[in-house]
Amino acid sequence: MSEDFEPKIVAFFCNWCTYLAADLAGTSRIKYLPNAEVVRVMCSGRVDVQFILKAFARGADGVLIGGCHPGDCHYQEGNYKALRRFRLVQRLIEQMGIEKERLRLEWISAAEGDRVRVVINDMVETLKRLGPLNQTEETRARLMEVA
Amino acid sequence: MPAAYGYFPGCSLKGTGVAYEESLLTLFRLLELPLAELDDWNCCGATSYMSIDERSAFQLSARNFALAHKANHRDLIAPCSACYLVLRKTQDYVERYPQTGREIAASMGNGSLKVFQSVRVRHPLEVLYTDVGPGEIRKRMVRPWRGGRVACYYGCQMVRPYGEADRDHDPTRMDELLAAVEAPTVPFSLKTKCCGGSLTGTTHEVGVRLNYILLKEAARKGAQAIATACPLCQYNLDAYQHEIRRATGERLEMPILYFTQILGWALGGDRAALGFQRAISGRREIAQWFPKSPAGKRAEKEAYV
Amino acid sequence: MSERSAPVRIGVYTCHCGTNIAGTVDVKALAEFAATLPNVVVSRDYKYMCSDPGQDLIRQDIREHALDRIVVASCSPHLHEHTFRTALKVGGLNPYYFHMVNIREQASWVHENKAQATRKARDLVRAAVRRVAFHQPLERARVAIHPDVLVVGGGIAGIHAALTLANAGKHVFLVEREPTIGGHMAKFDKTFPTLDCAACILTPKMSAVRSHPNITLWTYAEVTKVDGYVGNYQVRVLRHPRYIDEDLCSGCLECIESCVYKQAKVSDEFNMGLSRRRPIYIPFPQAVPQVPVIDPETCIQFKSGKCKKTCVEACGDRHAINLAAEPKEEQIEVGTVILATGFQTFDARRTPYYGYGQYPNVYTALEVERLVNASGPTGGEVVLRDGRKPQTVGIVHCVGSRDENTHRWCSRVCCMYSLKLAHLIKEHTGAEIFNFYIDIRTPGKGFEEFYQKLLTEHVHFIRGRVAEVTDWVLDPGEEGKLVIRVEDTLAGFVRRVPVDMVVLATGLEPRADAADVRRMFNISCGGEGFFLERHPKLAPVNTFTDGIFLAGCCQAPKDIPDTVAQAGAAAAEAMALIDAGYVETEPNTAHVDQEVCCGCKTCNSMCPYHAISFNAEVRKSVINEAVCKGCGTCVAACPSGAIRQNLFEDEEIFEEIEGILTNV
Amino acid sequence: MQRELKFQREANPEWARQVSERPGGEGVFSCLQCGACSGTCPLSIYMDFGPRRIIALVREGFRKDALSSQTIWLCASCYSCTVHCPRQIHITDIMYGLKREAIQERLYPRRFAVPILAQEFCAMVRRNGRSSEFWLVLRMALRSNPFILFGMMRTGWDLLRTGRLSLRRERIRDVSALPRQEVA
Repeated sequence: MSEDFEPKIVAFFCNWCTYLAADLAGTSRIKYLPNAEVVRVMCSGRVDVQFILKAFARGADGVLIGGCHPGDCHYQEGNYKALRRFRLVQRLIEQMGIEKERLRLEWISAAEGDRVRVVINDMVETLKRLGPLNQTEETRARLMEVA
Repeated sequence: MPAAYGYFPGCSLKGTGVAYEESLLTLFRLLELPLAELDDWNCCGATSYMSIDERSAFQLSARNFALAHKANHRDLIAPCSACYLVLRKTQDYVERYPQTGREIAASMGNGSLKVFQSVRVRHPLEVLYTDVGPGEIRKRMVRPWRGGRVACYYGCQMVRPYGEADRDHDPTRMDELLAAVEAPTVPFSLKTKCCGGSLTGTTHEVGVRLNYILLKEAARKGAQAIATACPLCQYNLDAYQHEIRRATGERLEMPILYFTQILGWALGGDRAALGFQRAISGRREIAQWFPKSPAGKRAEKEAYV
Repeated sequence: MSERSAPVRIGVYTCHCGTNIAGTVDVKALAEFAATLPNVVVSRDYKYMCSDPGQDLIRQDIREHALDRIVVASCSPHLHEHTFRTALKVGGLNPYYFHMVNIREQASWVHENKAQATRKARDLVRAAVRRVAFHQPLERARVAIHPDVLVVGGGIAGIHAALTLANAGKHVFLVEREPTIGGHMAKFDKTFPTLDCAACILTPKMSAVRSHPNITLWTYAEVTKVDGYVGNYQVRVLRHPRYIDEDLCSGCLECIESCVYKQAKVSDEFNMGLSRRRPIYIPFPQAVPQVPVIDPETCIQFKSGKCKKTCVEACGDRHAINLAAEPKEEQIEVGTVILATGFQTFDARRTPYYGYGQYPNVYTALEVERLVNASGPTGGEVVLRDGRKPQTVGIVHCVGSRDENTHRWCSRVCCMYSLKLAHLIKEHTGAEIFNFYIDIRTPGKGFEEFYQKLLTEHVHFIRGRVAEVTDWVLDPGEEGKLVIRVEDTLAGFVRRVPVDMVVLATGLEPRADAADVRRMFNISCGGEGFFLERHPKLAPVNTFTDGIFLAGCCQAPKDIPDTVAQAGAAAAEAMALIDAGYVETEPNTAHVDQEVCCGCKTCNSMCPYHAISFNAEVRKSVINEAVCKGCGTCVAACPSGAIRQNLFEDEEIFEEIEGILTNV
Repeated sequence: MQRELKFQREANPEWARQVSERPGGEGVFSCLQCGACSGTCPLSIYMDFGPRRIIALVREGFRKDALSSQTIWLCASCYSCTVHCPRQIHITDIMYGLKREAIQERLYPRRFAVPILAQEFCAMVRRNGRSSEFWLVLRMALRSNPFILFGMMRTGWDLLRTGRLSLRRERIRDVSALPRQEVA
């Protein structure tokens, strides 16, 4: 594995828990790796299958979804829908030859600033081990067409 | 027949703490719990070693883990609180500090860390309390208690951070087990205070002073004996009573027993087989509380070196 | 893709936030980079974008450069999105032609390497610029606010909030779990630092609540269900039967006197078990309402059905006692809610080395509050359980506070109440008093002066966290006493202080059921379990759920002055909503494109608010946008892509993804 | 007369950092100096500093003072401080680290029996894989202060007559498996 490989993570954080946790990490000046970039959605339930596939197709090495803990969803049960969808997509990408570790779902509450550090750093480490996601043209094409 | 418990005696149980080993083996035999001594075990790398060379200390206990793993023991019983703590501390460090873990693994040749997770290091007190339980002990009791009131002294290391033998600030399991065999116990505020460990050998006065305090308070609470669960505690409390009398003029003599001796006796164990004759202090009380059987007399002679 | 005619004209504004951002992100470079992005007409960087001059920049540029999209790269949208949207509005642009990039909380503050932080900021700005081009003009919908308010919890916080609102002419439902209002404050004798008597300042407010025409007071009641949203909450309240009708009861209390239990046997909750009460009782003489309550656990009639029912006789033809009373459910409509559910004190049994529960003469501070209280179990006599007057008393600070093994936070009030108790105990008994502290914290009006006063009263202050409270004797003088072993860290040696009485200054912790309450009202808790405020400085009484406000110790430990201040603030926030008459809701709702919908009904089950219905004639689903909360779950679920969510359109998010991933 | 004034040049903050980075050393900087450790320590009353002040010395980087202290050698490692510490600082483990360093730097108090016992114990176990109490005590006494043997005679006899003092040299079969490398 090339040492200087810096994985790129697209992170979908829900507005009420995980995005706030990321803000809290900031106000607490917790330091973590800069490889993840956040797309804010109102609820992890909004994260569309297409978003994930699009991200991979466009060359993301990993996709991280952050939502409220089970039972804590600001919209009551959006995070459960997210969980169901997540399991589905994991299987889908595996069939396309993408390691399922590249897609990760985490429950991070507004209070868990440090959890953001732990999760992102850990995911970066995992991705560095897996190496860059160089899908074949054909996978990319398939991704694009589903996305 | 349940799978045998691995048994890690540690150096003391082959020397000053031999009565602990004798009573432990007898008790487990009476409870029909198979106990298999770890073959060619080595020193746990206890306190003194830790303070010279931590890595080697860990390597020492690593070897023991490897042996236990080879003998595929799920549980490894370490009666000496110091061994118990050091073995568990090694596991904890392997868990919490990957770097240390890697070093230890590397030093072990084959270098698999699995051996650390596979074995559960346990203290006899906790084994007897959770695997057997006061209820079962009571059921098997054959001898009524004829002795005096007992102060349960847990000592320090077995209830400290790396251990799970009992609650760290107010352990009660020994009291509960003794209550099961109707041995009356007294509340003992010093039950987790340190006996000074090896200090009695090095900074003698200090070490002895600690034990004086323990004995005095036990006596003040009306105890006529102290029950211990660690060879060092037993030794320190037992071996210096004459000296304490000389130094303070106070008569604080009392038998210092292993809780395994008390339980073993209640379950019908033989006096000699429980190592009662190895007591230094309170021999008179011991003679009264745990009377000799004719058979015992002979056995005892042989037991002497 | 959304249809666009003329290319958009975007202005990008990078904020330095002093050095908060500029310190780690190369803002100049970032601004220059932004200028090179497609459709960007203006790109500037400025010290403080949120300041007036900062906002003016945007407004001018909108005018001078005919900008129609704005991107601001600064702090978290949770902090200033509203600020900048307003700036657009004032500048004559639809406020939703705006997107905010968070390069402070999520870049400059969390990364150290300037190059990397700047690279990340660049990606995020690129993403925003691509996204904002697709933004549509949106209008905020208006929701009417129901004028009534629910206040949960009848401690000093709830009482003050309720009265403030009621006096302003709002109708308040005040729900209290206990049979009386008053909360913890009712148990105190005096209050620090002024030593004015708690009852004297609290009980008038309590009776004011009872008699106020605008307050519906439900004691011995609990909120069991909450539905709806800001302006329109439907709340269900369960009222436990007290078996005595509040309207018929005259408060003569003769029923209590006549109870067949001649002397009280039941441990008295209000006095922390330091006294006994009868099965029919009133928590304390000034309780509000002045109506007894029967505790079925201990009442003979309820246990055996074989009681002479002397209480019923005593009540006579008032017929206030109804032993057949059933729990009652109330359903109410309110527009806003104030949570004032308070705290509980730390359970001293969790620190066994302090001997609580083991040695009878180890007390918690709250127990001692009752002992020094003139209306307490001993009539204000500070005596030990065996009736002796203590000659020496040790007060142990920080029990269950500032301790990783229990609670890591400082409970804020213990230092002061310990000083207060020290003073009161000395006053009552003349005992010699030792305070054992780690740090004395007296940051409040008149607090430090009070500390001074105590020092001159010759109360001992020993700096050291007590190691143990024990009964083992090392010195003849310790016989029969409790010994406090501590390192006097200032004198530099270990001390053994024998005392007759130990007072544990137990800390404040969230109520055991805080998590359930939080779920019921759909708000968040902080790591320690107290309810989470929207912003620690700028929105201390708001929550992340509009229309739900916090007051008192349910948000964090605080003393009475702070609690009352916060309660007032919460009341004011509620009033601001009520008097506005309506709230504007975020327009990020979802809608079904009728052309595209295939009528598969997948979405119908998705919506937790039942906002989606199926129109059978046209065989298509429709969303009631008034009910939609804008989570977007249905959007993601729609197989035919017929559902769209304002502000989170698929294209917008696709563009964001593309922007982030350009040149990887 | 001993100088009580400390100059900042005597402090070694770098060392403080190193200690905090050792396993078990994390947390030294979160110390409140509350004294719970010294308060609960059964031996602090005999120590020159006590655990609290040792942590203070470590934090401020007063290396020599900490390493040459008696305190670290009087620690019987009962871990009472560790379980009482409100910051969950592994004080006992830090003490171990300091002991090891003191040995390496030869800063430990001379003729003080504790470090000597430790060294002898260590050497014996390196050789045999087990310790034999009798021989251990003997060597320790000879190296520190032979006269203490007289004091020990009574106890020795008691142990002997109760069969608790074996003169055998315990040794494991597979000594090759024992850690070799000597301390730096």
